[in-house]
Amino acid sequence: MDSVITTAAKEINRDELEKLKRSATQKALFRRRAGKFALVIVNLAMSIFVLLPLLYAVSIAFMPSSELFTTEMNLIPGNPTLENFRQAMVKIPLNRFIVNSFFVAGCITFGQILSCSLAAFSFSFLDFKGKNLLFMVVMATMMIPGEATIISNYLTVSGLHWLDSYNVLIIPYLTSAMGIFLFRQFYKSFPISLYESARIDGCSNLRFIYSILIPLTKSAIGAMAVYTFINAWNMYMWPLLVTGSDRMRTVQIGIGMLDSVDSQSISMMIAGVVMIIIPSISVFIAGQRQLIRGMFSGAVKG
Amino acid sequence: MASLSFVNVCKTYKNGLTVVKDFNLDIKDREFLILVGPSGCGKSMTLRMIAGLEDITSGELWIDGQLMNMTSPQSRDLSMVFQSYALYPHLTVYQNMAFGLKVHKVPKDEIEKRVGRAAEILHISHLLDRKPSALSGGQKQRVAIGSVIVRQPKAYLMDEPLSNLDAKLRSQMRVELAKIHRELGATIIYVTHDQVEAMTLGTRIVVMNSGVIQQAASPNDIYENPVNKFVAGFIGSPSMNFFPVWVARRGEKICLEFGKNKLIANEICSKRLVEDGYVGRRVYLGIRPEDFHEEGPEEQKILFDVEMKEVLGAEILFHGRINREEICVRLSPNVKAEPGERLPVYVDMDRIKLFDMDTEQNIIYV
Amino acid sequence: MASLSFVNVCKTYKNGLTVVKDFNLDIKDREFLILVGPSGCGKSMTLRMIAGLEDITSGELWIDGQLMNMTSPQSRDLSMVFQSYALYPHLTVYQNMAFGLKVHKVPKDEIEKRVGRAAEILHISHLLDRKPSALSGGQKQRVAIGSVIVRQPKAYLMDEPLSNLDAKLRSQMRVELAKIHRELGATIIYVTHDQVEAMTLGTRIVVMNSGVIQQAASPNDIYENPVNKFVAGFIGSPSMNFFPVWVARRGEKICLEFGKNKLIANEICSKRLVEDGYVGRRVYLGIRPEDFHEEGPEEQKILFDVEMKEVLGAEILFHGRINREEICVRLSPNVKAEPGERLPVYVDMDRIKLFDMDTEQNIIYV
Amino acid sequence: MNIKTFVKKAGPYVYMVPAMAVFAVFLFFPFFKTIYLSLYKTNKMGQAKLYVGLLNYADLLNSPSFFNSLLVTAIFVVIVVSVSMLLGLIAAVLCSKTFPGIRIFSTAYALPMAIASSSAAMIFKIMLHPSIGIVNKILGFHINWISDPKYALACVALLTAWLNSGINFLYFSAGLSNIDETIYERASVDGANSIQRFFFLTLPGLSPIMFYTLVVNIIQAFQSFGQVKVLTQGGPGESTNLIVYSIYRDAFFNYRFGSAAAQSVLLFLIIMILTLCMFRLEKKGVSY
Amino acid sequence: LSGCAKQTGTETNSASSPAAETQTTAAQIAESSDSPKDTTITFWHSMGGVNGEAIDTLVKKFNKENTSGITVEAQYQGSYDDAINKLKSAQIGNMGADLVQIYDIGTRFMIDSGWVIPMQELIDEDHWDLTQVEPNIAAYYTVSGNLYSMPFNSSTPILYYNKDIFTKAGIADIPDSLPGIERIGDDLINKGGAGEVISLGIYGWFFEQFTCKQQAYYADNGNGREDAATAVDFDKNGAGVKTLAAWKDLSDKGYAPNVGRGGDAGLADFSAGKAAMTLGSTASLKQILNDVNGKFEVGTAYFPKVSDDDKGGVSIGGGSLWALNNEDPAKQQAVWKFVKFLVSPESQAYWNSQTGYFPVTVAAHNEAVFKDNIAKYPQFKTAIDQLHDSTPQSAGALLSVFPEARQIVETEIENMINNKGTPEDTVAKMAESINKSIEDYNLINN
Ligand SMILES: Nc1ncnc2c1ncn2[C@@H]1O[C@H](COP(=O)(O)OP(=O)(O)OP(=O)(O)O)[C@@H](O)[C@H]1O
Ligand SMILES: Nc1ncnc2c1ncn2[C@@H]1O[C@H](COP(=O)(O)OP(=O)(O)OP(=O)(O)O)[C@@H](O)[C@H]1O
Ligand SMILES: [Mg+2]
Ligand SMILES: [Mg+2]
Repeated sequence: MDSVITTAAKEINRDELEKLKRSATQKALFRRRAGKFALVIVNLAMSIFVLLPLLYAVSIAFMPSSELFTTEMNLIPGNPTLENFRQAMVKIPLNRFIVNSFFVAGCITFGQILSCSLAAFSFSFLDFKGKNLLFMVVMATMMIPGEATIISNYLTVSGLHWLDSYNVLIIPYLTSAMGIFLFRQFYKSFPISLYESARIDGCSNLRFIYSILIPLTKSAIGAMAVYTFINAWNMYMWPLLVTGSDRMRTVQIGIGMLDSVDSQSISMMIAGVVMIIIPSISVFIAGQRQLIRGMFSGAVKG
Repeated sequence: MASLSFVNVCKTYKNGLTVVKDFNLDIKDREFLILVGPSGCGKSMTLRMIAGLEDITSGELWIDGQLMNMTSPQSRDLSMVFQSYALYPHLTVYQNMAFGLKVHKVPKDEIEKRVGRAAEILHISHLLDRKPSALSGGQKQRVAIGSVIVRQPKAYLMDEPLSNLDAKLRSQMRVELAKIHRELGATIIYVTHDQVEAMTLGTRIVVMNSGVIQQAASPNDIYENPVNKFVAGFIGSPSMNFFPVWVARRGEKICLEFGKNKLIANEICSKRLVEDGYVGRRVYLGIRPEDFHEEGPEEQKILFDVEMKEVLGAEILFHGRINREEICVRLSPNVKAEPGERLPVYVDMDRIKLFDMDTEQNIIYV
Repeated sequence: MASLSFVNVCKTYKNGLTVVKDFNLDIKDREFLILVGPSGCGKSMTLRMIAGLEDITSGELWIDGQLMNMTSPQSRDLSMVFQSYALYPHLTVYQNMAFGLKVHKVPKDEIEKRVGRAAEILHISHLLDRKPSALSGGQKQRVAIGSVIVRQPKAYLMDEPLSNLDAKLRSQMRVELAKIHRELGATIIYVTHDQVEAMTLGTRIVVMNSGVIQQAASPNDIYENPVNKFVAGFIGSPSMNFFPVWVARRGEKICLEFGKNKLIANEICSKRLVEDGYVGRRVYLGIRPEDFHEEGPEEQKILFDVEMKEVLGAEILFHGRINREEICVRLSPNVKAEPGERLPVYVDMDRIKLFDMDTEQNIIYV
Repeated sequence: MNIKTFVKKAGPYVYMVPAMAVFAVFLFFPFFKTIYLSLYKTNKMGQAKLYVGLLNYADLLNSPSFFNSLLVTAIFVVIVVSVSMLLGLIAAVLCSKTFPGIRIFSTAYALPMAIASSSAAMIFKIMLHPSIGIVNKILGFHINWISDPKYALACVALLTAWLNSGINFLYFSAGLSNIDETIYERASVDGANSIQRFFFLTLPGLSPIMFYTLVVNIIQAFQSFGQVKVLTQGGPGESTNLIVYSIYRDAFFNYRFGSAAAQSVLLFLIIMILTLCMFRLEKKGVSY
Repeated sequence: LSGCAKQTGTETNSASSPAAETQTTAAQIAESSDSPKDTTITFWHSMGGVNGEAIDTLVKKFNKENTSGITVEAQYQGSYDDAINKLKSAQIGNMGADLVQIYDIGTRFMIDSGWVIPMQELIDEDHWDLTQVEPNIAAYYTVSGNLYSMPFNSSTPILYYNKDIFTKAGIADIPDSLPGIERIGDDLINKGGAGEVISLGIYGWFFEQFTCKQQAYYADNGNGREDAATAVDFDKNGAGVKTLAAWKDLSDKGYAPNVGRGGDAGLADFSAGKAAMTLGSTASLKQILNDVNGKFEVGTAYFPKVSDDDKGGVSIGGGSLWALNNEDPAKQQAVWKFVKFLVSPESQAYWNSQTGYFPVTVAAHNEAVFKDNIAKYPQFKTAIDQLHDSTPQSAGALLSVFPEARQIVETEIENMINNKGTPEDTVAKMAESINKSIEDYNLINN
């Protein structure tokens, strides 16, 4: 059973072989580590590049405004202060706004995921007449400029006596063409045999959606949920138009309230911006788990 | 359990490709029907049509006396092992197997019992907590089988369910499937490429080619009485040897002549050949490898040139040629011939088959 | 082409599961090595380690005299048929097969030629423009084979490449693979569950069980001289029958006794049994189904109760019991016994195997 | 038609009902109203007053300012889409393999999306300020980024690209997670190096989502507005007067709802045609 | 008079023989004393930040102190632009406010809208003494002798300068005209070490103020005050060209580089100590001081003239309070009470001290709060003086399309500064665009 190699290996002495082996392994390990390290470095550079505006905003938020207005380098606040945050908190009922925003954005996110996944399911797994036409119609809704519909929508909701309520903030956004489109694209690469298998197992379409499709397209849903949530969180025009009282207002209007026409305190506004980013970041971090690799590996053969 | 009936079923793809043609078949309750045929002939497609995964282009599919063409898969109450397994990647083995039961609202302890039993049968009890991605190919396949046999549907559809199992496990599974069939009185429609499975498991075998049913009959019938050259060549491994031969009358006897070899047909054959007017024409002679013997009467002897020898333990396969026709002969291990030798073998004339040159139909099919 | 060498290779999963244990094997250049073993024993894992897809936990893998543990898959110049096919879903059959060549910058017309040839061999020329999703299971598998055989790598790794093909195609493919092996002088490492493939294709068979090599030897050797009970039972289909028997001295003869049956051991056996001190102890007696005959001397006769009969065309398998031990006997179709009968059969005593009760090692292994 | 067939036929539509209902009330209905308005001159309250037929359209098509808007928008869209998709793709690929700190980095890449466009514009306004802005300070330039017609559009576009890169990163990451690992394995055994794997497998594997991202990015870029409002108000001159901003101005400042409606309709048509073209391309270019 | 004014006239007429009037008032008072907790009025404003806080305090105070059971709900409605847009939609959709704060340039729109009760009516009804209000401020909102809305937050632009730079450059006289600025430009840069002479944001308001300073009309029909304007006037009376020529001169010489659009665009350079001067609203004073934070001494001066011999003053900007006609007399009374409260000397003094807007009532000057504030921010004195030196004749223009006009002016000035045309061309283009808008507007809305 001796092969060339082992005989050769036996000829050189075992120690030498060990050494050889160790050095080869080490070299390879080193190469691997270096690769990882390089990856981290590249990532670090890239993320700093991407984050620069944000980091700078955070830094401004901690600056007394006199430090901002200078022609000298001012990357990092010389005398960091929490005053801006305190001011912002005092000026607007931020807590209430955050609660409102959370509720509204949460409902919208949930509703969109639901309605979009249903519609996209129909578009990608079922066959029916006029599918393409209907899909084009859905796509078309994406292209309608929001500015063109806002006034009519205002009239509609005021006709329904929904003004200044959660309804009006939530219901018009319960679906989105973008979501339908996104899910449809994801379902395209979904192994169809899983659908078939579930159907034969006696699974209804709805059940398939919630027990197979949704768990398996977590990453898409994660992306979509984060996006929807943050979009809802960032709505400005519509809530401004349809709500009147602080009871219903959302955080972006809060930011607007920090902005005063004639005496802008930029650092305070930025402090406000930074403060309301924090909840959205937390949502993102919570949703990030979903972005795992290799969902379908090993599911089917071929 | 259920009976099924196909009436003129066709399946055509959008691009005009017809995959299943004019399929007519009655499957009785409790039948264990085996579908065989060359790769790509439409076996899986047929199962998928039964399951409702593919629309039937034309024709009717009846299950238990009800027209099913338009019924959705989940209302058909069937259960299917996919050729590609189709496990749910996010569920554990246990959950995968329990899924169909859960959907049917089977009580929890019942689920546990059934899954436990199935896992035992399939030797996968130790894997119940794993995700499919941490399984070997054969293990995945067993999970796929498991999630089907836990259920008691109207009919089981199985698409090459044992293809990735080792011989030993496979024969155990064969036994288990036979048991399930017997005990549950289940209707099973089963696609396989394995001759042994086809011959031992089925109450009936359907041989397909290019979407067309060639023959549907009991295993023994199919083997002994293939309806045409295709079936004869397809069933049996190694497959039947075919030679074009002249049918000649030599005195009282009817002879089958090819090259220098002359075989004298037996009575039944002779009668048929004469009656059907084949004398003086060419037909295909089919001889299975095992119908050659080391000894026998001179008039059944043919000589062939051994080119290759495969020792299979219990027997030896000799590959070689007779007048340029390739031939495979199965003999007992006692025969000591080597490649290059010319070996005399004796044909069991009672077991030869003859096929029409043009229609390829079996001439002495009874 | 290449030679490979495993030195104490182990593969342990994060969860502590050891899948391959202390694997030592030299694979010579141009060898056609067959890996067999029960489902889940680590065959695919071994291939994946060779390919570089799995890290080797400990031990060394040498290819052509170079330590490969840390080399990335793409620098190993191998080529692999995956058990799960792993076709590129977005490429056509042609592009799938051409992929490996394209990344190796083979000129276009050369690619065309090679793919064309491979497609012809595999009978998939008419499918070249399809996407994998429009193929049947066997067609997919053939594409997977095709994309491997178009290349000329250091070694071919094939993981159950023929499992989804029909018998006829499979035997054609066997021939083609043998040809490729011969013509290209290729090193092939081949996982299969098919006994015929294992016996006919390989220059050497490696039998694995639970990640451990049981025996590595030529097909004939493995069949005739299994190193232990596991190998004996695993190779051969239907598998070997085992009975625990008493080794007793009856006068000059050494007898193997079980129940009322007494078999007289032949000379070699007797000598070994006596020498190794087995007399008066229990051993396992192993008899392959084909080593029973319908006729023979009285002292080789045993009686068994037929419970089931499988007609396989060229032979009949009888399943039954001898003293509660299950037994399978393969006899010629002439035997006309029916389930329920008690049938006398005669054991070919020169071909029996004996295994130690504790170690399960073959006692008369030479 | 019996019940079964009916259920089978109707089923697919049922799944659309929730989505379609919302669309009908809050998008189609108002949009038809917009089309109606575009045929009128409107009073200061935005009510149709004087039927003018296609005059609003004719006016637009004769107005250099409108064509300027189109041109500016086109340039803007090209910059935004290409830069933001590239950023997102690079980030997603960088984060496709696990390594220490991946969570932190992927959070970082997605973060820009957490900021509302107007807030982001505020931040950029400070950063790009010629004398107190950090950009000039770091680079040592004295460029008047947002008041110089040479740079203003690029600045707004890059800001938008930055904002959008976050969600693109998420989309691409999600897309990557949907590619079956085994085909990478096979490719690596076939000898493909990581660059080849990227081009031969990753890109095609991403193509459905890439297509989605492209379409959505283009549509969104066409509709971005908050940043212009805060950062440049369409200036300097009209160099950043994107169509949507122009619509906003006409509708909400200039008491010309009719014209705004006509612009909306035209914008809709432009995007529609573009999207149709892209869907044509999808048939060819997108795998699966 | 405009049709709209007539319309409001008729509206009041229907209920205004004096007897009937007193009756209604009596009835209202009776009503409110019967059920004093009844009235809730909604007040929409656009005051964010510090200003919003001050409004909230005032509202809270009013709600606590008033005895007639009035509750005011103050609601922030976004920026001025947002608020007026919202008002438009709300009026169509019938969800209204009772009192809204609207910016100066929305005045014509509000008068024409027909939604409002002129403040004058409420004043007359209550026999309130209008002279309490600073006349130069009231003048802006007075059309044909009627005060349409109650001024509330008013400001004027002033010149801010960096005393340190001026001292260093040895300049004692603060320039009072654009040419004056030009003359000292080199000194400020070379001796004073200024990075730029004046950071001059491109802001339509400044353009209007320069026109005022020249005692020229911005629009025809008496600056849009006798009747709705039909065209701009600054092109014909030469004021526009003069302004822009001077502006361009500054810019060409590099004294006034382009710092961007909007009222606050110039402030950053100044606060950073780079620019020696800037133009800004009086209301920015506090923030500027805050931002400068003692880095240098901030001085204030009158808004510069365009040429040395101009005699005009400045007009005011900011916002005023409009009472909306919701056909509910009780609410009207409540609104009026609230408005009265807001312009009371006490409130105004507080307002001024918190925000830097002018106290609109003269009497506020006597409040201790006001005096303290002036003492703390002596720079504010300049603003008050400038306002007093101005005349009601400089009240400024009313234009229905003012928001658009400002945009056009800014865009064209920007173009000019970026060397895309002479002042003459620029003015011509401005006039053309604005006239077209006016024409369109008048066509549809009258
Ligand atoms: N990710 C994993 N974690 C833990 N165990 C694993 C994982 N992947 C595979 N295994 C186990 O490793 C063992 C060997 O797997 P391998 O795929 O090599 O089997 P195999 O011999 O190819 O079997 P088959 O014939 O069924 O394909 C199996 O028992 C399997 O359950
Ligand atoms: N989407 C498709 N479009 C066109 N032809 C298709 C499509 N899907 C399958 N086919 C063809 O239909 C035929 C029947 O496929 P089917 O899967 O039924 O074969 P099969 O008998 O199961 O073969 P195998 O034994 O290889 O699994 C095949 O020739 C296949 O190429
Ligand atoms: Mg198939
Ligand atoms: Mg395997």
